[in-house]
This record gives sequence, C-alpha cells and structure tokens, in this order.
Amino acid sequence: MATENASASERMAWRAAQELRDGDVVFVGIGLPNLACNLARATHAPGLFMIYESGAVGAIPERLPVSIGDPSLVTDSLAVVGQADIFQCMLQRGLIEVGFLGGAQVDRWGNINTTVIGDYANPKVRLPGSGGACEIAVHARRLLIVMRMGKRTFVEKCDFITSPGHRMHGKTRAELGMPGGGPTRIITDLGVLDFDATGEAVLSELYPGVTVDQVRAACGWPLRVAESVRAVGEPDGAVLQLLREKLDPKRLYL
Amino acid sequence: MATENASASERMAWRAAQELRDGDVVFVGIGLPNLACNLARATHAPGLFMIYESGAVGAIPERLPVSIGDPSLVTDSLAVVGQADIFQCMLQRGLIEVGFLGGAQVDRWGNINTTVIGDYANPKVRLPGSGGACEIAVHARRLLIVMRMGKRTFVEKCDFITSPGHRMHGKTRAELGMPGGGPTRIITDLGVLDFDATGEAVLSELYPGVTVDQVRAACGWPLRVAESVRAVGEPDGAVLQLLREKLDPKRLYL
Amino acid sequence: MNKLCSMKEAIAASVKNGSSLVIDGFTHLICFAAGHEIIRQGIRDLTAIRLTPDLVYDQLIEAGAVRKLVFSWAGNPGVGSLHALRRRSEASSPERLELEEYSHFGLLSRLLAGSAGLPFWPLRNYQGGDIAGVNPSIKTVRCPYTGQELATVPALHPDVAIIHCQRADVEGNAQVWGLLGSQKEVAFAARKVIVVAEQLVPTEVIRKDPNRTLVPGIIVSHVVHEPWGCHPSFVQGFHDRDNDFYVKWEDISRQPETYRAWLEEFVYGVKDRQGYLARLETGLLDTLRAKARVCEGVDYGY
Amino acid sequence: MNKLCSMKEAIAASVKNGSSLVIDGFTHLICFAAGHEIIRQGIRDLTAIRLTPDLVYDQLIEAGAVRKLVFSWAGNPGVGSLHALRRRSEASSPERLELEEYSHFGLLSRLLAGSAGLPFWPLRNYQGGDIAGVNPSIKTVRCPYTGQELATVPALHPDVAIIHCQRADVEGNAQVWGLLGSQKEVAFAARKVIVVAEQLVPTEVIRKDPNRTLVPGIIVSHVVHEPWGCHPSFVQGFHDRDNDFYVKWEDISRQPETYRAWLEEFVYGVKDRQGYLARLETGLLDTLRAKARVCEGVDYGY
Repeated sequence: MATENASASERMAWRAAQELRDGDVVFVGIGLPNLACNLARATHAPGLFMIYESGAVGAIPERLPVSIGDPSLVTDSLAVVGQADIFQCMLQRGLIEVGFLGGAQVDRWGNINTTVIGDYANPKVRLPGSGGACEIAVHARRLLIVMRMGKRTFVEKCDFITSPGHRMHGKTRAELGMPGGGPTRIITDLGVLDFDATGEAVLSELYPGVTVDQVRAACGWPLRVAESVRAVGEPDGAVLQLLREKLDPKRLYL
Repeated sequence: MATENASASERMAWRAAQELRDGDVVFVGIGLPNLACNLARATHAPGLFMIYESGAVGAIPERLPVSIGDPSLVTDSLAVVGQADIFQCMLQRGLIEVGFLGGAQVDRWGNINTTVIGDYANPKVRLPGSGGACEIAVHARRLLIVMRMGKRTFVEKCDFITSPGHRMHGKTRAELGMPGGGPTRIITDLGVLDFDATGEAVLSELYPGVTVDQVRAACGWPLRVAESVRAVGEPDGAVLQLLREKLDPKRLYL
Repeated sequence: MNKLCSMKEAIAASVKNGSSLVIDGFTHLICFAAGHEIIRQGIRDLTAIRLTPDLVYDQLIEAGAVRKLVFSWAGNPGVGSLHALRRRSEASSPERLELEEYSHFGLLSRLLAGSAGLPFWPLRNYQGGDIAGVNPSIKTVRCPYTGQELATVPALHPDVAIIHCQRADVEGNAQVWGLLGSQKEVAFAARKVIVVAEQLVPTEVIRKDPNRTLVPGIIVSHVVHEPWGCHPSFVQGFHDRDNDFYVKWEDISRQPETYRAWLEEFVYGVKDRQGYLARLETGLLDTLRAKARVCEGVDYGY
Repeated sequence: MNKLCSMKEAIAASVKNGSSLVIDGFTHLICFAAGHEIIRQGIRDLTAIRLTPDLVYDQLIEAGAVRKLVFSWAGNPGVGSLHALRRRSEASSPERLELEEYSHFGLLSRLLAGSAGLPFWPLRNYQGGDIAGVNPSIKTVRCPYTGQELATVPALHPDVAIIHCQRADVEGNAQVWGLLGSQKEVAFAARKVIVVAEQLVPTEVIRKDPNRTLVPGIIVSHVVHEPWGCHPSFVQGFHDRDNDFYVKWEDISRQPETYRAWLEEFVYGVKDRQGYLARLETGLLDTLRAKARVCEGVDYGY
C-alpha cells in the first residue's frame, strides 16, 4: 500500500501518534486523538497510559470507543474513579503529560474556540462548549492540537477563547500563572506548526506535495514559516493496514 | 436486679441512650457513647443510624467495637467511605443530627478541653487532642456531652477550648456563624445538666439519692439549678442485663 | 423505611414547575425514563443542570420543560449537535433558552461545594480564556498562603437529583460500578434524591459489599425500580449503549417535525417505561444485553 | 515497570534524614513493618505526619527518628496514652518534640489540598475554639459569594507516603477495601509513594475490578510485598486487630526501660518483618487470621 493513499485523517492520526512517547500519561479525547493514542500503543509506545475524563484510568479498550464514556474503557481498566478525582487529583495535580484538543477555531497563539461562532450572546453557531478542554489546556504539560486547516478555522482572532493557548488578550501564560506548558504543536492535514519562544505558531513541517503557499492560503493570519521546513514523515503500509483493519475498521474517524 | 445496683457508667450509658430517637443519624465515638447507641438500638431506637469517623456508615457491629475503626464496624455496614466523605459530605454538609463528646474539662458554656492541662506551650499533661471532636462540636445539630463530675473536670475556665460550646471567649455561636446547634445536655454520674437560652449549663435532673449540694460540690463553677429538678429515670433490670451480658460482656466500658 | 414507588409517583412528588434538577450519569447510567416521565407530566420552567446535556436533556428542551440550562458540554457525543438546544440558542432562533455555562471542572466544582457543605469551591482554571468573562458566577479568591489568585464557583444545591444505579435496596442505599461520573457529588449536593435502580436487591446484598455503596439511603427520598430505564445510554454489567440510536438521532432531531413525531410516539404516546420498551424494535434489547464479565468478590472478614 | 523490592530497599531509597513522612491507615492498614525498618536504618529528624499517631509513630519517637509531629489525635485508641510522645511534650519533659496540631478534618484538608493540586483547602471549622490560635498555619478566607469567613489550611506534600493495601501488582496499582482512611489523599499529595501489599497479584486481578483501585501505579515508586506487615493493626479480610497487644502496650510503653527492651527485641533485634513475626507468641497469628466473609463479584461486562 503506497503512502499517497493515506487520507488526511490517517496522516494526522499517524503524525499525532509520533508525538507520544512510551510511558506518557495522556488525557485522551475521542475521535482522532483516541486513534492516535491507540496507534502509538500498537507501535512504538506500548506503555502509553491513557486517562479519560469519564473516569477510566489505564484503559485498554477492546473496541474503538465511540465516546469517551464507552463501556469498553471500563472493562479491564487499571482503575475507574469519579470525575472529581480525574480533574482534581490527576489533571490539577499535574499528572497529565499530554493533552489533545481540537476545535472550530484556533489562532496563532494556540487559543481554541469550541463555544460559539459569532457573538457569545447572539451566536451564529452554538458549539458544544468546553467540556474538559479548558482545564486540559490550563494543566497539561504538553498540549497537542489536531485540526484541519482552512481560513475559517485558522483565524486571526477566535470569536471566543474556550481553551487558552500561549497568549490571551495580550497576556502570557506565565503572567497569568498557568501551570501547564501550553500548546506544543498543531497537527493539520497540510503540515505541522510548532510554537516559537514568543508562543506564536510557526510552520515547521509539510506533508509531501504540499507547498508553503498552499498552507499560507489556508491560514487566516500571516503565517510565519520556520527557516527550514521539514517533510512530515509518512505512515507506511503496515501502519495504514493497522489503522484501517484493526484500529478503526468501521471507519468511524478515518 | 434492682436499680441501686446500676453503676455510674451504666446509669450514664442508659441516660444518654434516652436522648437518642429512632432514625437519628448519630456520629458515634468510642466508649460510653458507643454503648449508649447500641443500647438505644437494642431497645427504643432500632432504626438509629450510626456513622463513625473511620468511614463506616450504617454500621451494625456484631461485637462491641474496641475502637472507632474496629473491623466489626465494616462488615455488614451499609456503606464504607473515605474520611473525606465523612467530614465533608456527612458532617459539614449537615447530615449529622447527634454528636457525642467527652473530655478532660468542660465549662459552664459546654466548651470542652481534650488537648492539654496547663499552658499549651508548656503543658502539665498532654492529652490526645481534638481528633474529630472540634468539627463534631461545630456541626452536629445536637451535641451530647458525657462526663463524670468533679471540680477538676467541671471547671470555671477550660485550659484550652478544643471543642466549642455555646460561648467562647465571650462570643456566641451565632456571632461566630457556627452551623451546628451546640451542646444540648451534659450527662454526668450525678445528674443531667441542660443549657438555658444564654447557653449556660443548668442542673435539671438528679440521680436518686444525689442532692443538689453534692452536685454543686462537684462543680468548679457556681452551678445554676433549674426551678424544678427532675429525677433521672432508672435503668430497669432488663436494661442492666442487656448492658452487662450482651452489649459489654467483657466490661470494656462499664 | 421502604421508599419504593413508581417513576410517576417519584417525579410527581419531587419535580415541580420551576424546580432545579439534575439527571446525572456521565455517558453511563443516564436515566432517560425519568426525563420522559417529566415530559409526560407537563412540568415547565425547569433549571436543568448537567455537565453533558445528552439527548434526554435535548428532549426535555424540545418538549418545553426547560427554562434554563446549566451545563459544560452540549452535544450528541461522537455524533453531532443537540438540535433542540441549537434551535433555541442561536441568533436566528425565534425563542431563546437561558444558558449558564462552565467547563466540566467548573460545574463539577459547583457540585463538589454543594456536596461538601461549603459555600464555594476553588480551582486553578479560567485564567486567560473567555468563560469567566461570560459567566458572572465565576469569581476569584486569593490563596492566604501563596497569594495566588484562584478561580471560584458557588455551591450548587439542585432541588432534585435523579441517580440511576445498578442496584439499590428499598431504603435507597445505592451501589454503582463502572463510570461513577459525578453521581455522588450530585446526590449529596441536592435537596432531594430519587434513586432509580436497574435491580432491586435486599439490604443484605448491599451490606455484603459496603465499599460499593455510592449513595446512602439516609439522603434518598424515593426509590424507583426501572430496568432498562437508561436506554439508549448504558448500564455496565447490564446492557451496552445503543450507538445506532445516537447516530440515528442526528436525523430524527434535526427537523422539528420528525423530532415531535418521535416524542409523540415514544414519550407522549406511552404510559410508562414499559410502554417505551414495547415500542422498540423487536430483539433490540437482546443485542444490547451485556456479555458477562463478573469479577471475583473480596473478603470482608475479620 | 516492575517496582517490586524489599522494605529495606524501599525505605533506603525513599526516606532520608529530614524527610517528611506519612505512614497512613486509619486504625486499619497501619504499616508497622515500614516504621520498624525506618528505626533500624537509623533515620533521624523526620517530620512525621498522621491524623492518629498510633503505636508505630510512638515507637519512631522513642527511637529518636522524629523531629516534628504533625497530627490531630495522639493516643492508644481505646486504651490510653502514647507514652514516648507524652514524655517529650509535657512541662516536665527533658527534651521536647515539635508539635503541629490540627483536628482530623483540618489535617485531612491539608492532604485534600495536596492531593488536588490546590495551594489551600477551605473548611467550616475552628470558630471560637483555641486550635487555630496555637497553629499559625490555620488562616481564613472570605467566601466571594456569601461573605462568610471560612478556615483554611495549606496544602501538604509529604516527601514520602507509605500505603499498605490488601493487594497490588508489581507496578503499584493498589486495591483497598474496608476502611479507606485518607490513603488516597495521602498518596496523591505525596512526592513519592511506597505501596506495601498484603498480597501481590497479577495485573489481571486488578483489571478485573477497576473500581477497587485506590492508588494507581503511575504515582507509585516502590512496591513491597509484606504479609502481616500491619500487625498489631488489622487488614480487613486477612487478619483482625491484635487488641491484646494494644492493651499490653500501655504497660510496656509506660517506662522507658521496658519500652527500650521491647524495641531491642522486636525492632533492633530482628533483621526484617519475618524476624519480627518469628518472635511473636506461637499460634498468635492463627488466632488473628480472619474468618472468611467473601462478597459476590459484580459484572463489568457490556
């Protein structure tokens, strides 16, 4: 199976998996992040430790969970605890190494909007809201953002900051006394953005066949580009087979 | 078996049991209070609900527990929870109707000392300290004090207020914003003291054969006496048999 | 005290026009049966509180039972939107629902404060983002030791909490396993608690494993025995989530007409939960029934 | 990761001169084996933290291991005093121990704050009484909603927590039933956690009943397998409390001479826990062994 067959979702899941190290404690969301975690566990990070906001700790689901509260996350988990323990003793206590978030809008500082499009009191579109995203963004030591690029999603200014990034209304995380490390990378369908010392997103990797101009055209702010842009690695046939046949055979997220 | 055979401990346990109503939620300490609760359960209050600071909720111990953490309090309990739940969700939430306390010193306002005799920094006797007593005194809706009378225990002023009563350093419970009702009665080996509207202890009941003067002589402050002093009821033979043969056969507390 | 009654009796005795209400359960143990009975009784002006207003809250909204929603994530998990809510919360909406919005940790903290008998709860959160800016209930407090500023939320004491559990006795001593959500916090925070049991058991069963008791009967006012009361949500050890229903719901709920038709058929058109279950596709419940994975017991001896 | 080691190794790697330490367990699961090993290793200047400094803490004090005691109730429960402590805390004492004193709820709240990653914890307590007056760590905060003043305590992060449990795997996933004390709070508050297991089990046993897991292995650094490590305290489902020992202790500990002789024989005079157990009266352990009261398992299927 050749790499050019990899879909955007497959590439994103694979690239996100590369950010996970064996033994990392990950706060897992549903969808692509979940797939990325399961891929990492099945390949280079068998000791990845998955925690779900539903209360499952050290889950090893037998099927791809369709929600973060799927019963397959409970059966054979190492621990199942109340949500107060998840948010207080795990997240706020600083035990979470990696968090994953997506959203409807992201800006150059990694601020994410999952609340409303338009004015809060009078929104054009009402989105689901924060869930646990806000506190994950505040507390995770490393935050990975996974989103498809486009001018309506990568915006100059989020309509609403649900989950804080590196700079909010001009203030830095350090100035605000925020414990977590903030976003480390945005993994998109066109390439990967890192964050520089000022907390601004910088294009650092491109998928094969994608140009810098294409990425700039899909970004709502004048995107900074790293001096040397690397090529995103490519999922090989074995990985694609794993994703398609074993990890998401019903194509729930791919 | 005639009543004159009742020991001081037996009379106190019996009199304390009379304060408990069927269905009351009681925060049970060890020793006489525990015996009083078990007596109430075995007689007029089968639905008495016993909670222990160790975490046992709705305990029905098969043997007389020698500590508040006895394993017999766990087996066949309705619930066993962490101590955070006991202090936060049960006591601070206001679910406890009756608390029981004793101590080394008590004053006319029902303040109790279980911390030190003498100066705190340089004590003559170091006592165990509060345990859960302070918060029981703050939160229980009704507080029963069970103590033998004597000039060294019923004092003009406690050397240290471990558990607050009705008036502490001149301030009332209402002024201090304290949620619980404070002491309702002091059950002693000579008689029973109630509290008047100002929060001062008043002699209201006498055991058979005890005179007001005897009680006054055993009290470290000028004790007020109710206009009509009642006779404390008397445990009958069946109760004494229950106490001696079934509830405390090893005479741990009697 | 025997508190056993029907769902109809429990709701009629506890939920009034204008009540604040939590039907709890995080994906797990969501008592749809209670929501449907509230709709049938025509109760209005509820303040509906839940971290994740699931389909059942959307149904309450569509049926006109809800005046205000207090929440932290409103969607059809893994599928899409809550359409009754969206139709009442966007600029183009003809009528609007009152919304009070937190993150999960924030709303959970309101329940923690309520359950612990404290007037507020502190949490390290909300710096920088916009949530606190649109919710005046989120304030701050300064730590008396470090001087740092922490977010606070006020205690929440819902008038009624509805807690579905795997098993309970007639006094309301309720045992839960699998995902625990915020059921304990909700129950202790509430003024009145209805326990709904998948299985009704003698008190001896509860007493044999006291560490499993999540809600003690002393805080419970009504006990309802309602097997399958959580469908399409799930009950660990009893039945799986009906994912197909959650997926189909996206189409059913997108248009007010199909939404109302569904409510007519499955809520207004039936007398009780038995009626609802009878209208489900034949054989569906059998496909959802759990395959046993029974753990070993532990020894409480001494 | 396999974290299994001997008690000697776990203590040597974790507890240093000057460490702050909790050996937890409320009457239940008090790990005397850990305390004795600390004494044998001659560790000094400990800040020893525990709601109820039981006999084991008194023994640490008598052996000279403790500089400061942080506590809320210091006695021999149901029997009498802790005599090593009393001999070091009264006006007549030649040498004095530093004491920091709370009520149970206050010290527990320090651990709650530590476990939750908050710098302080609020509680409705200490109005009127003298405890806050002699402990400057107890401060107040004003509720941003009601204006009422609440007591606060600062977060506590012990250097080392020692948690005895009924069963654990080699990664330190620990399951506890019966009295839970403040073991969860202590473990999450601490910088380093030693899990001591009555029974070592394969991880599959833990995974079969995940709701029983009190301490997850990710916060554990060492695992020690030490059956009977809690004698004379008890382990629900394994053995009863040795009440006769608690009663006898009153006489043993009242005089420094008999106290030292006991330490010589049962602590300094043995190499490890096996040595201690070998010196107990023949047949004693058999009389303490629990009579089985095994509960039913529950179904985690879906």
